[in-house]
Amino acid sequence: MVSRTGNLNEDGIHVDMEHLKKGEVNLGTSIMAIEFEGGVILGADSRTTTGAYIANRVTDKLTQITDAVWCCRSGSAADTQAVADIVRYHLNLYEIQNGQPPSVKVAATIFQEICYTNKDALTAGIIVAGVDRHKGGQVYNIPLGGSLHKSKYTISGSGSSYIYGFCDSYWKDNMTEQEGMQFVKEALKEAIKWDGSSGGVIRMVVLKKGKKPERHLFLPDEDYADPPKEQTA
Amino acid sequence: MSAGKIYHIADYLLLAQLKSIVTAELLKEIKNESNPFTLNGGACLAMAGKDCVAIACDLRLGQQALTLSNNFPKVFNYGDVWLGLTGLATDVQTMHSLFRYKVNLYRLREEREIEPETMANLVSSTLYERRFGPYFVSPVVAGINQRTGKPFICGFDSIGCIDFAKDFIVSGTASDQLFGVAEGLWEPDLEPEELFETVSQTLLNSLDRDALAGWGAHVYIITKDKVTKRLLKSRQD
Amino acid sequence: MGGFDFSNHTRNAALMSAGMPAPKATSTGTTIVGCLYDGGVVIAADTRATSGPIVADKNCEKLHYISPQIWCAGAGTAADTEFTTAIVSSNLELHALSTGRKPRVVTCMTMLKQHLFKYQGHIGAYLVVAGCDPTGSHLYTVHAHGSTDRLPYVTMGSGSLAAMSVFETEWKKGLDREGAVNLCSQAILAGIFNDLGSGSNCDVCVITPEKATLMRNYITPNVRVPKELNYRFERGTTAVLQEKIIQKDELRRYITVTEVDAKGEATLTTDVMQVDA
Amino acid sequence: MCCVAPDVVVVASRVAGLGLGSGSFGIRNQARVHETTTSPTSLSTLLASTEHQEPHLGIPIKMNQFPHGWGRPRDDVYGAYDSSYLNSSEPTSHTQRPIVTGTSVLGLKFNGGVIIAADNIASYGSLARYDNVERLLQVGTHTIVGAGGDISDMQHLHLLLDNLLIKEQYPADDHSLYAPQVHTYISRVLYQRRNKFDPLWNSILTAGADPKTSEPFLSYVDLRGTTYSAPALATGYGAHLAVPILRKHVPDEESAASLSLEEAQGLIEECMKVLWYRDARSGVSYSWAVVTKDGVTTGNKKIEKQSWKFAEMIKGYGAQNI
Amino acid sequence: MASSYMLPGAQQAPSFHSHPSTASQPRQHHWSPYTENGGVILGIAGKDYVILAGDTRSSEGYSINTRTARKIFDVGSGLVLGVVGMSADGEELARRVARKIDDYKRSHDKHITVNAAAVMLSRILYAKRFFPYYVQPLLGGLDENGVGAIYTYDYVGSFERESSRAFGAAASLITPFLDNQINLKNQFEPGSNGEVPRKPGDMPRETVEKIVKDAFTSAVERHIEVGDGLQLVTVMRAPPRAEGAEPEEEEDEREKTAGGGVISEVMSELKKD
Repeated sequence: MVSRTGNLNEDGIHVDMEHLKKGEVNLGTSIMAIEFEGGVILGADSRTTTGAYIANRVTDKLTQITDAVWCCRSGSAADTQAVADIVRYHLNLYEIQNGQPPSVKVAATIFQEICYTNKDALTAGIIVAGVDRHKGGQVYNIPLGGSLHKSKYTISGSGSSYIYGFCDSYWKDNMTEQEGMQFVKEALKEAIKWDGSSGGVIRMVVLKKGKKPERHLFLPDEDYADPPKEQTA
Repeated sequence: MSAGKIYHIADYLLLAQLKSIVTAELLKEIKNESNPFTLNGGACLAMAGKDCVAIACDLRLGQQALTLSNNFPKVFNYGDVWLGLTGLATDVQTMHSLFRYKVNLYRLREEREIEPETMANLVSSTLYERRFGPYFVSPVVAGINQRTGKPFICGFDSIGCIDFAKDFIVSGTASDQLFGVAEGLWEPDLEPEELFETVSQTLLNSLDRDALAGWGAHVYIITKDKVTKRLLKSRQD
Repeated sequence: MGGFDFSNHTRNAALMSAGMPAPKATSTGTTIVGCLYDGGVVIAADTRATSGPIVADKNCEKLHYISPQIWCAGAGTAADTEFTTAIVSSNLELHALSTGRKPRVVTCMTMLKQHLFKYQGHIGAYLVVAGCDPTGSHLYTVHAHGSTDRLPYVTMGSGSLAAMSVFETEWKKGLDREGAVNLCSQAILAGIFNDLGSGSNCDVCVITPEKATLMRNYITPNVRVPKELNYRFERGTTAVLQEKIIQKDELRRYITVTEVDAKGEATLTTDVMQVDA
Repeated sequence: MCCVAPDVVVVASRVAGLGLGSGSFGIRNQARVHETTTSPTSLSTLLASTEHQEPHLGIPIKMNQFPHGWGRPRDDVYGAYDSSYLNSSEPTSHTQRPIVTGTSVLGLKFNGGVIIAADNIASYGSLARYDNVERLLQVGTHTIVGAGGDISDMQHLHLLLDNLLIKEQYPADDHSLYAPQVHTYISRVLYQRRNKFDPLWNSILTAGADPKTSEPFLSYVDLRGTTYSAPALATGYGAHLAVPILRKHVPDEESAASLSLEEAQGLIEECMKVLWYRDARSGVSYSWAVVTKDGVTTGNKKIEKQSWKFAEMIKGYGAQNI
Repeated sequence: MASSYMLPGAQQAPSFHSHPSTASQPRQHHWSPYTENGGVILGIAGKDYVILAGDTRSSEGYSINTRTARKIFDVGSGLVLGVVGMSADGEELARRVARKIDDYKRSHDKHITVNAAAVMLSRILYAKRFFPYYVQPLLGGLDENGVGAIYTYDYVGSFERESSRAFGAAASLITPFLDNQINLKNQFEPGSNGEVPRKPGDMPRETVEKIVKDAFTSAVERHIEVGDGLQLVTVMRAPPRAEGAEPEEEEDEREKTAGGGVISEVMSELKKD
């Protein structure tokens, strides 16, 4: 029997994200997260599809796990929600038992543990990003098989195939918050433009050490322009 | 492609494709034959009238097209409640035993007869318990609530979804036919004798258009204080 | 939760591998919708239940009670929506009793999604969950595989596209109760008239922090026209071979009375009324 | 074709050689054998060897003598019999699948004309590959043909329509083709291609207006040749997402006859917006065309007055509030 | 029906077992030349009339294509053809039959009789034995004696003359109802103790039309592919001229159809859910 997680598209390159369980809701998705000089930025589109029908056009694919660790979800909506809920439960317990919040790496490792041990049952591609007191902002990616990869920035989901070149060309270490948001937005705009399974609004979360998470929303009818300052909060 | 023309290579390829369609169709046919819902055949019908209900069934037991028996009733009685069971004959009998057991336990525990509404929920939860390994039956419940005197009929799919109806309930291999005729003939507030004619005509005419059901029929006309059971004259083919 | 009995499973799996088709369950081809408004939430449903192309039930109830202030609209396999909501309703009641608080919509939704995720989509319940609790009015959808969405207006079922077309053209922020009820019922009507899986009447349920109001058959646009002819038969039209009349008290004798004879052998008198023996 | 045909020939001639095939079959394929043996395929060797065996049927050297394998080369000599050409579960055929595709086309009748619209996206799977594709084609003076489905098949059909138009050009006697004729032509083409198991993978709306009576015309035809008409039509996802809106406003011909052009344009704009919201293969810019008795007016438009602001109140999928 | 040829491609027609709007199967394009467009037609032959009726819904899967698709066609020479199944094949068949009937008239200078047309239709169907029209046809008209005739066919041309018949999606719902109400099947004379069957007499056309309407409203209630409108087509002899009235024009004998049938059509509404 062929494992579901091993299915490739007809092009033999991309993982066939549409090969899900029958009737399953799919986060076709373009998601990414980057490190910048003061923390991390997570970004995602907002499209959820069943086939070519958009079941939810304003989905929130950015999910809070602990105060300072968030994740971006791609793949099966049911699987990623279940995984996120389970990890959130474990990390809350961790915080209570250890008296301090888990590091980003611990969070990412719990995600990996669950994704790896259940790889035959799950269709989940997850990016974990957050800040902790030890290492500041960190970004981890857990693709379909359940491996764990740390990097300065990472992109995932069906739309990400179209922006590898863009991100590689325009990536700079230690960007400012403004530069970082611009980078994420331009990359996601490009992914949304080309990928039919990605679309809708662009959501972003900025995590900075010792600060509350900040949310940003960019709308397609305004060509994802920055909103006037007071509405950003 | 007209007759007499010599087949062209392209036609040959076309024929190969058509063959695939016909083969797939044959496979479907084979699958149909092993459908447990149509293996033994049979039909059941319940109708509500004015202060009365009717429940009726055919008497055939078959093995696909072969008729094994013309005395296989599918309506069973548990006190004030009647239960019609169509589908796989082994499951019909198993379910009948099971419900006899359950209703008897109910009677011992509660020291009263089971009401049709209660029976409906009992049947429903019994079926849903086996959601992932169902009995291949489509039950029908009919009766008069002895407390309120109101007629009650309902039907179920094989995993226990209840269909509460005010007019009629059908089940079995002739269900399409029964739906059509009952929808045409049923009228509200039929008296017991009128209800008997309507339910019998509905059943008989539907059975005649179903090769898997027929060979006689039982009809029960149930009022609050009396039950009339009749054996109908019907085609034996 | 969900104490299923799998004892027939092996038998049925064997039959299935011999080419038997899966049993056809009643499905609610269905249009269900929900919409938040300022001061509450509305859900609505059509009332057609189908079995293949046949209408099994013309006026079924697809709005399910969960708790006094939480209701649920169900699409998909009818038995699954019925029992899943019943199980969660029961557990939520117990939860409310043990915590001494009013049940929350998010709790209900979480119970549903965890139950459904556990069964990996095999329980075919597609639900719209709506209700009011101390934290406000809420509206969620739950898919059979266990994913949830949180939105101001939602549609599900085979008529969801038709219904969504109504929301996407007419929904606006800040609806009042009347506007929301109207919008939901219009969305259901779009499903009823454009989707073959949906039909008959429109049920609506309005939930406010004070109370829930179920408006069964709020709109009935599909009443059957009177028949052209009267189809009552004259008495004696049907040929009867045998007849037996039994009075009720006499009847009870016929049920599973086991008589034990002098030799101690039990004989089942009968559980079938023999008229033709 | 050239790699499939010899296979068929080999088998047919073998059957014929054993006297199991019909006369006509055998003769015809004998003739074909000569054609193919001249071609340098490896099959000619196989062909030669089997034919030489035929006079010595009693000697089981290279032919299989078991009843089920009569006339077939023995597996141990020639390897397993390649029956792939007979494969019944997956027929090899002309039948392709759509590759570069366009999504919905909408059409709506109004008083004195028809409006039709289609977006400009051509997708390659889920990739929005081209955003400048024109899927509405003007045919003659009073007809617009809008196509969804495979773009290459659409372009082929455009070629056929161009040729038809040239062939039917008789300016002297005031003869020209109008929408009903164009629709019938397209439906005949699509039905014939379906009969050849080689469909044009499209669903097509033909819209037009009669230059004399200004009677509007709107009809649908798809890859199986299925045709139908209604005052409001759509292909693809439009049939699910746009038709309910259009039907509500225009349930029948009478209500279409009392609809103004402005109202019709407004409805089409609304429908294109819903498709943009809900069809993952749709685009934000679209082409429209209006046909009245005065001829065709066309234009391009971007979807306006979108509603996305409410996205800011949606956080998480359950209990999350940040 | 003499034989039962299985419906080719039906397994690939839109199925109701899946949940259409939420299913995201792996992308596969299994091409089937066949599809099913739903609907139901029926035909009833009377002493001097024929009634063919059909609903006007055309559907595919769970979608309504149009609410105004006719299924009964006037094929000329006072004959009507009802087609149900795949509408593209049905309309093609109706066109071919009409064309052939016209050819017959032109080459023989007389109208074809309904039984000759019936044989012709059988041949048309059988000629496509290996790629059949996915259509169940009903041919109706008045025979040479002016008596109503309905010819019914299977997919590949096996045919017989019957007095009443329903075809299509809801045929199994309507057929037994017609058996009971038109042919009085299973009905006995009251008081005869089930010994004397009721004889189907000459039912007035008006009564039959009412039964037909009730058959359709019943089918609409219980079958999702039936609805929208009712097309009721009647073939009957031209109404006799009033006593003593002179014919307005000289009747051309050649224009009179073989059975003297004149076709009329009435459209009415059905439920649209």
